Amino acid sequence: MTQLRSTRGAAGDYAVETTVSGSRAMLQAAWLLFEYGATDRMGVDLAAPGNRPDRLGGLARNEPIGLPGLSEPETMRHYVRLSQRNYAIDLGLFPLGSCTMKHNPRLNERMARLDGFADIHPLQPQSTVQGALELIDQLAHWLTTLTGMPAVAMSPKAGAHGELCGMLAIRQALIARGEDKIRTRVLVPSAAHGTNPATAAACGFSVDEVPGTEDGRVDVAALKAKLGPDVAAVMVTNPNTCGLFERDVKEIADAIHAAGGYFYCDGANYNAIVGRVRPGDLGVDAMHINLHKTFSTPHGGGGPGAGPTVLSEALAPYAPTPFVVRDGEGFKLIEHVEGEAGEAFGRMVAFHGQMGMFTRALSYMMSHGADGLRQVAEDAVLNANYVLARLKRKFDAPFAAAGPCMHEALLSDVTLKAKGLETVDLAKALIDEGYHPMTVYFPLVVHGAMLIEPTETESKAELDRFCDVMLALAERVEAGEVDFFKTSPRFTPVRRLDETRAARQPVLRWRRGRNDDPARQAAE
Amino acid sequence: MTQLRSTRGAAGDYAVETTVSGSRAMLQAAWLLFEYGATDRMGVDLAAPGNRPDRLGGLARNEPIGLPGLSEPETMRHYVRLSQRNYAIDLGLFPLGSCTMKHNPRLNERMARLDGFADIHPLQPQSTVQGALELIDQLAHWLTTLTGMPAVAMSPKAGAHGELCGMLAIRQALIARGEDKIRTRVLVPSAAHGTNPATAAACGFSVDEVPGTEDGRVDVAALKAKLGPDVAAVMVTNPNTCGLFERDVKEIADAIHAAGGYFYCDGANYNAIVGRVRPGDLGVDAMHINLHKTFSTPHGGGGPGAGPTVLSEALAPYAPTPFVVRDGEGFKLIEHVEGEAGEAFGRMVAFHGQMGMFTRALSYMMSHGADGLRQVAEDAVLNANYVLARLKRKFDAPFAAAGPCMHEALLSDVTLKAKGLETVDLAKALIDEGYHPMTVYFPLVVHGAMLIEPTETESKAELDRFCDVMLALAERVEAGEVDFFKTSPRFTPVRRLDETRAARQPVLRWRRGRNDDPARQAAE
Amino acid sequence: MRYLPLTPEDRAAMLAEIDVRSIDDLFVDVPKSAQRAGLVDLPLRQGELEVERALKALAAKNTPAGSTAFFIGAGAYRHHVPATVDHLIQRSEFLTTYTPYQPEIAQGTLQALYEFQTQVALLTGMDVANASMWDGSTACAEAAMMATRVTKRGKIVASGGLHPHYAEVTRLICESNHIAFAQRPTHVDGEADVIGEIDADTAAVIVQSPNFFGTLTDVTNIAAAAHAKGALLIFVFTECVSLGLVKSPGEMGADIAVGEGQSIGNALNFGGPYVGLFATRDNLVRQMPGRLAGETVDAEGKRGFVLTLSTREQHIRREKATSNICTNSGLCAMAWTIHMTLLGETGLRQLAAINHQKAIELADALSGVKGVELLTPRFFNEFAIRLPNPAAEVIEALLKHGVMGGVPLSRLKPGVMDDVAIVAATETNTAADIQAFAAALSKVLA
Amino acid sequence: MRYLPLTPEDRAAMLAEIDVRSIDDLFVDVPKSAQRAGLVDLPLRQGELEVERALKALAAKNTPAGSTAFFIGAGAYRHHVPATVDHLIQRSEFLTTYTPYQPEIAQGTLQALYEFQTQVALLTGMDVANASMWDGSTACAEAAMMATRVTKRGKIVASGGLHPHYAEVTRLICESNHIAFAQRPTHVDGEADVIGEIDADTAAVIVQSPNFFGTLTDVTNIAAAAHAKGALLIFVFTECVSLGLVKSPGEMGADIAVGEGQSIGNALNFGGPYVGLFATRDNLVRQMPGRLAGETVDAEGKRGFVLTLSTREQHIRREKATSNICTNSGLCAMAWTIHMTLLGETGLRQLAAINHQKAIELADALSGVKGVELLTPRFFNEFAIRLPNPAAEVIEALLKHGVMGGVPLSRLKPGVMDDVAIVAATETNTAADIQAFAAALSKVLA
Ligand SMILES: Cc1ncc(COP(=O)(O)O)c(C=O)c1O
Ligand SMILES: Cc1ncc(COP(=O)(O)O)c(C=O)c1O
Repeated sequence: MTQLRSTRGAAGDYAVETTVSGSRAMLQAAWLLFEYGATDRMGVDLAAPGNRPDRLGGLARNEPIGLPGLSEPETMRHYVRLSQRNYAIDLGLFPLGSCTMKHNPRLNERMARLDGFADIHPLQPQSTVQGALELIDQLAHWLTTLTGMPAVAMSPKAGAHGELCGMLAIRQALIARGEDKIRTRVLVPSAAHGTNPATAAACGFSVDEVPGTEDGRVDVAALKAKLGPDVAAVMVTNPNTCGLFERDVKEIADAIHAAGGYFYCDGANYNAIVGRVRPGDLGVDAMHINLHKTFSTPHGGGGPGAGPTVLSEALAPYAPTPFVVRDGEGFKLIEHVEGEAGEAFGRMVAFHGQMGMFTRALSYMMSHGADGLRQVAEDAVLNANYVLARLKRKFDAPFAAAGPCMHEALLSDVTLKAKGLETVDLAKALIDEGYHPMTVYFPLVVHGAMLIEPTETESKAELDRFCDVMLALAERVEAGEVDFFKTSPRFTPVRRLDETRAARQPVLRWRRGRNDDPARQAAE
Repeated sequence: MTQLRSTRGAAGDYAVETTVSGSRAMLQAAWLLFEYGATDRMGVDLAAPGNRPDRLGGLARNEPIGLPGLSEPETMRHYVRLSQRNYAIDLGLFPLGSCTMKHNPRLNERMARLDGFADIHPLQPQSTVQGALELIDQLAHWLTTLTGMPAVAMSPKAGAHGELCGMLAIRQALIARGEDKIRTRVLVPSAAHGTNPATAAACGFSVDEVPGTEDGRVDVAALKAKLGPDVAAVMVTNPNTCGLFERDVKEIADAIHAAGGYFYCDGANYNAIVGRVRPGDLGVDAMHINLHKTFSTPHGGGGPGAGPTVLSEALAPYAPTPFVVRDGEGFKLIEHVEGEAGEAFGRMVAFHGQMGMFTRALSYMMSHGADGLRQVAEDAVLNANYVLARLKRKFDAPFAAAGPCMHEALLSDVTLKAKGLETVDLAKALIDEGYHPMTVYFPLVVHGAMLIEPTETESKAELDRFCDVMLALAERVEAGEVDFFKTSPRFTPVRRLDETRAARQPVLRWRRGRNDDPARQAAE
Repeated sequence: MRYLPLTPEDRAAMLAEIDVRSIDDLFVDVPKSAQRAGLVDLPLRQGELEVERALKALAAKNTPAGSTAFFIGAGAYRHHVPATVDHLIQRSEFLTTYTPYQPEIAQGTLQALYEFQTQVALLTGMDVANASMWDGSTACAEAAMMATRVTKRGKIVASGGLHPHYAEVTRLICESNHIAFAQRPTHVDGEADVIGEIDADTAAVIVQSPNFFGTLTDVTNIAAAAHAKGALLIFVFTECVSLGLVKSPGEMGADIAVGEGQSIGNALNFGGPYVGLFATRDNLVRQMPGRLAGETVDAEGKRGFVLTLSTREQHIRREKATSNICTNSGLCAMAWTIHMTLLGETGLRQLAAINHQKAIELADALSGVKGVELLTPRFFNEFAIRLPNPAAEVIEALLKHGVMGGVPLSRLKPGVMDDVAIVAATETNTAADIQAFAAALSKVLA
Repeated sequence: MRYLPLTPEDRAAMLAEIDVRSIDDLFVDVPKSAQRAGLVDLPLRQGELEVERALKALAAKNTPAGSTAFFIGAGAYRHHVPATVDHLIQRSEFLTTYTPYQPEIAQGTLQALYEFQTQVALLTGMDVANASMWDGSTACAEAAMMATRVTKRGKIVASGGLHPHYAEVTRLICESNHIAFAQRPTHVDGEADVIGEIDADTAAVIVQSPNFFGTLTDVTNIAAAAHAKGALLIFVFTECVSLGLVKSPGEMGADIAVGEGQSIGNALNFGGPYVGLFATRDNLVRQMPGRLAGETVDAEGKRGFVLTLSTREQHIRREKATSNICTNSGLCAMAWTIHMTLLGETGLRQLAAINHQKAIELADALSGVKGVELLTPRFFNEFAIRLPNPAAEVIEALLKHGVMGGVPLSRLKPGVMDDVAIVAATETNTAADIQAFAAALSKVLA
């Protein structure tokens, strides 16, 4: 029954009325599929199967599976309701630093769904997919031209997979030089994204951390000191994860090359320089490009992405299979290490990579053109610097004196700590203001880091509103409104979630009876 | 600046915190386009026009237009934000009686967007649109077979346009009989939908209202008493707007025919009987079919729909142009009154009707088939009776004793009035519970009518939740919680809106300076 | 069946609750003789895969405009609609909602309509616009009826350049209401021709610009002549993109401006659904047909929008309503307003300029073909040409060259100027398309 | 440019606020020599219309599977995906959001992932599944690496029926990590062959069912043999629809079940993006790669979902992480879970039955062609055939008859069994397709 209650003890004293239905106007109750679906319900109509005797050789499934189904209308509602519990770029600013949440044009979605791209099988005869191969070739041309690199491996499935591609190419080059057993150490700055050390380790290298300087850059002296005959490569992100351009990038490149190693550049932040600066001019040997960052393919709640990896002359011969080559008037896909791909380090993935993302990315690139892409970089950098200029008045911006930032602005939690607050508290208050928080607690080198990447697809008006909110919240921090922050967010479908409990007592799937809705259990 | 305030005086005492941004977590602030768009901004890139001297003959526009534009990302956000301020079938139950808000399958959307249907011009040579003509012919076949009527006019754009089609066919038949100057009166029951009298009037007939009986049906005796040589037609809705089947439909048909008039049946509620009862067996001369009701084409926030109109032998010759005929192996579109369409009453619309809706409707019909469509009617009726059975315990159901209802259940405001409440108050409380209200104050023959049409695409569980909510609200009515109801809704993006003010001081468009956001004005 | 959630057990339980034995008991009020025991004679249900296969086969029997060099207009125009538009109108919250009768949970539709109304008013240079009509032709007929209500007069005069379908539709409605409908003879450039027909019983003159032959007309003098006799001027357009480049009806003195909005935001769709635009002056608003969104405030003083002035409408005023329209073209209007927002004034002007330039390019190319005469003196993106052979035959012959080269006038007005074709160009036509058309025409006429 | 909201005035005002003179001042940290004054040598920006035209022209150079009689599988399968699926994954709130790092405004994604994980666990008969991997092949490689962590052993044994690409990918990762990778010789029906290779250093055996040749294998004994030696059993599948009809890996004793999820919810897309499924037993969860959604409560005690156990992941554990994966296949997983919800158990079983029946029909039809030998003894919807001529030539010749008749084994394993083709059937194949294939094959082999 309906009841007036004030349950928000922990969350401040906000009188709240519950509803009978559990919904609140347009915010619909969302049960788990398993709580109302049934194994004999479905949202499809299928033709009757034939009835020839089976050829399963006695392997027919006898036990129930337990998969619930819903009718089509119920399925639609289930997911539409869920969707409304998500924030999205299409709703508002999503300034996740390093993640590059920019506008995702729907033209790209339309193009990727053309039958000629979506309804072709990766193993169709090559004569029937010449347009697809041409598209891959065109995209490769854009990527190599923009980066000034001679080659690109197209098959990596994401940024981290691109890192793997680069590092495996390096390993293969070392094998060719007979140095793979010797050169086993990879230098990774302390500010690096987690995928860098993880990738180096994932292909068998040991990781050696390089400290940063006071001004948020790689400590070149320390890096040089670590160089030696056992070093395979350095992995440097540029622009780096503090949002700064590594001024000494060429010096780093020269040093690692002189020491016989290779320069892997993490290109996750390439969007800051696209069209203006070519990594090929900076001594880079390998760099992945997150098509889902710089080139606007949608993040989809976590993926898919694509991580084509550009390679220097030194590494190009070792590019993995498959790859596309021109073949007279047409195109050919080389799929095996033997023959034309003789030195390739192997295959990273089944089939040929993220075609669906290629189409979207090329559509985006063609839309922007050489001029538009340069503007992308400039506007991204301008937007970040504008936010930094406005926010550094009230927040600690540890590297603001170290030169302009690139596409993202970095703040620390100094002003918050002083009042007994943490970065997470500010983040949750931002949520109530209608903003997705910035990236928090990354990079690790800055305490309580807040990394703000507005991207070029935000208007000045939107940035001003965001800054106004940030500054207003800063005033509340100054005023010491600890309770306000600690009880945020309050306008969300759920309040602050207990992440510790989730990790301590992991419940990773639904099981009948074992984990019904606690609120429901209480009510019963 | 941020402020804690309690503004909800009129709405009860709910402490509310405002935000700096005007957004509240995922509920984003939504300004008017005109408040932030600019005439020199745009979300398109267009090629440079040529520069030949114009041929406008001095008619070039000199004055500014004043149309604001937005970039593509801003446009996306503008409308995504607006969309989240709408309730929809895809979110929850939408039991608008008479409106038939059923599930809208996305297959239909996909089919309507096939290039072969969406990218064809109505005036292409007929040899290039044979598939479209065939589709129209197929749809016509389904409609005539289902209704048991010999002919169907496909071009009407909506239900009301179909009514116009039927009434114009009747007029034409009267002209052919030389009686058009004599037969000028049309009988319309008092419970009829507004479009019925409006349509009769819109084609020059006078309207004579027929009273209803105590049990929610047409008063056949009264109707008969009104028949006479000046009567052109009766317009009877069946199932009627009280959700009941007109038991005496054949008697009515016989009577009007005997009196020399025609029987127009409003088929808006055809979904209750599709596949089970054929209007052709009931003596109907003309009946429109709302494809956007019975056959699931989406309502789109008000339209578009389509109103194909089936016609009896008596009226078929007068069907309007254009129409499709078989022509050897192919199909031919007859577009002119002369020749093969000799007796046609004329043309109702440019081109050939709502092709986009035809594709969707046929897709729906083929999906259901003869068996599925009959089940549609049965489940729709079952769902409505179930709701009626549960709700009549706590609400006044004026015609519950008059036999089963068909696809919709009708309640009155008797129990509300007794406590100083009105139908609108219950409706607004339902909104807070996550439901779209039923149709209210229609039909006019029931005081404070609440017409509930669940449709067949609702599950029993959903109906039970809805009934639980209705019954719980009924308890609050009984408890006399007037303030609770009068201050509903409270969980919506805006609170109860002042409709009287809107009509008294109409502001029908934005004008700079003249009607900025009152809240903003106050704030400044 | 995938759209029906009830299970057999549900149905049994529900029948029990209702206290009947079978579903048949719920249909007892249907006369026995009309109860059908079996299924109607139509195919049984099919899965998505099968339905999609069948409908794709039908679609494949049509020739999409985009697969040819395409130059047909005559009331419906092939423009590029940005992907954003179709994406947005497919959002559940716009697609699967109803007329915004419960404004607290329909602010999305209502605000969008309010913005739409404002955009239409701005574009036409009028004071106020409604929330859409079925299409341009029915909007035209509604305008005529509105004029008779406003003036209480009994005659409508239409120009010979009015789109033939619009004229037929308007004539039908007028004559059914005992309103005289006088149309001037077909004329490529004769909108002003209506002036002579205006008399003391004339409620309105209907003129079109660009007219059916693509001819642009300054209607200022026609409006003055109408006003002088107490009649209204109804201005019709079928190509709303033209208003980005040419003088607005409001500027030229129109009292009601109506037209087809399909060009913005909406695909060709073989003729529908389209969206009728309807705008007028402030003082006439209470005689206007159709829905209107208006601004108001909520219980807390916050701005909000509602449907308003509904006492004009059928559901309140019944037989005295200004129109019988109920379901309109909501989602097409939504597409229109989204596309217009993407364009903005600058974009619209540029789009219009491209269209005009393409048409000039086409006119020049076709005029260069031996035997072809350009008839339209001033045009936007469409014009009439005179051919040495019957136009229908020429158009048919062009098909074989992959060219859809316009519409023969005879298709819409049989028996009049058989040798005339109406030809349109838009931003979707490439220079190659235009060359292909001219080359094919040369061959066909050779 | 349509995606860039800043105006020249905005830019000027912003530069002023930042207190620099020009945009170049913001790039001062870039070495002079690497600063490019001009534009790179690529085309300039284009409108939607132009981009769409160019990309459609490219698409038109491909032959869509659906335009032929189509029988290619071998790791990617052409199934019908309900329109609802694609509609839902295009919703802004799913499409344009990020990894759910802020759970209070990402409950949509999180709940859907939690449901996805549960569905994958149910389907595979395992305890727990992660929130997706890049695809089946990388999931396979990750499983191998996980097994080495769990067992602290240095060798992986793979069957000869493992998809050749999966084997290549897994071998590469293993060998880069100094893990021995021993694959048994190619064999149509030899999964059990791995047993002899298991030794005290074997971390896991990798078996596939249906394997690359479509052969179904009861792996119960293989699992027992592995477990007896302290090794894990990794079960691989490339056609997840098969699990609707055949025994689950969990039932047969698998420790890790990995595979490709593309068949459910996802189009062919020329190979990607797809979705890797990864499931294991409860006790191994802390060695599992990839994201995990888990249940918890909010500050008011209400149920909610979060990403959890992230100490396994690269952003916390860095070089000690269980995997380097970050961006995964979120939206493909969403498509998978939506499609699976539409199917439910009954629908999945029926879909699987249809697939199996179509494959039997195809096998019978092809076996009837002179010179064709069916090699696969037990199959789901795919099998191998031996042809009298090199398979690549036959497949090429079939093309001319409008038939895409499978994949020659030589394309994936050059030099081995040149005369073998892998052929698949799904619910999308009609009886007519099957007849067309058989007829064309007869002609080609005649
Ligand atoms: C700096 C950096 N490097 C690498 C990655 C990994 O890219 P992906 O998520 O595409 O694997 C990211 C992604 O967030 C990143 O921000
Ligand atoms: C009973 C009835 N008749 C006629 C109509 C008019 O149909 P339309 O809105 O399609 O014009 C309606 C629509 O609500 C209706 O309910």
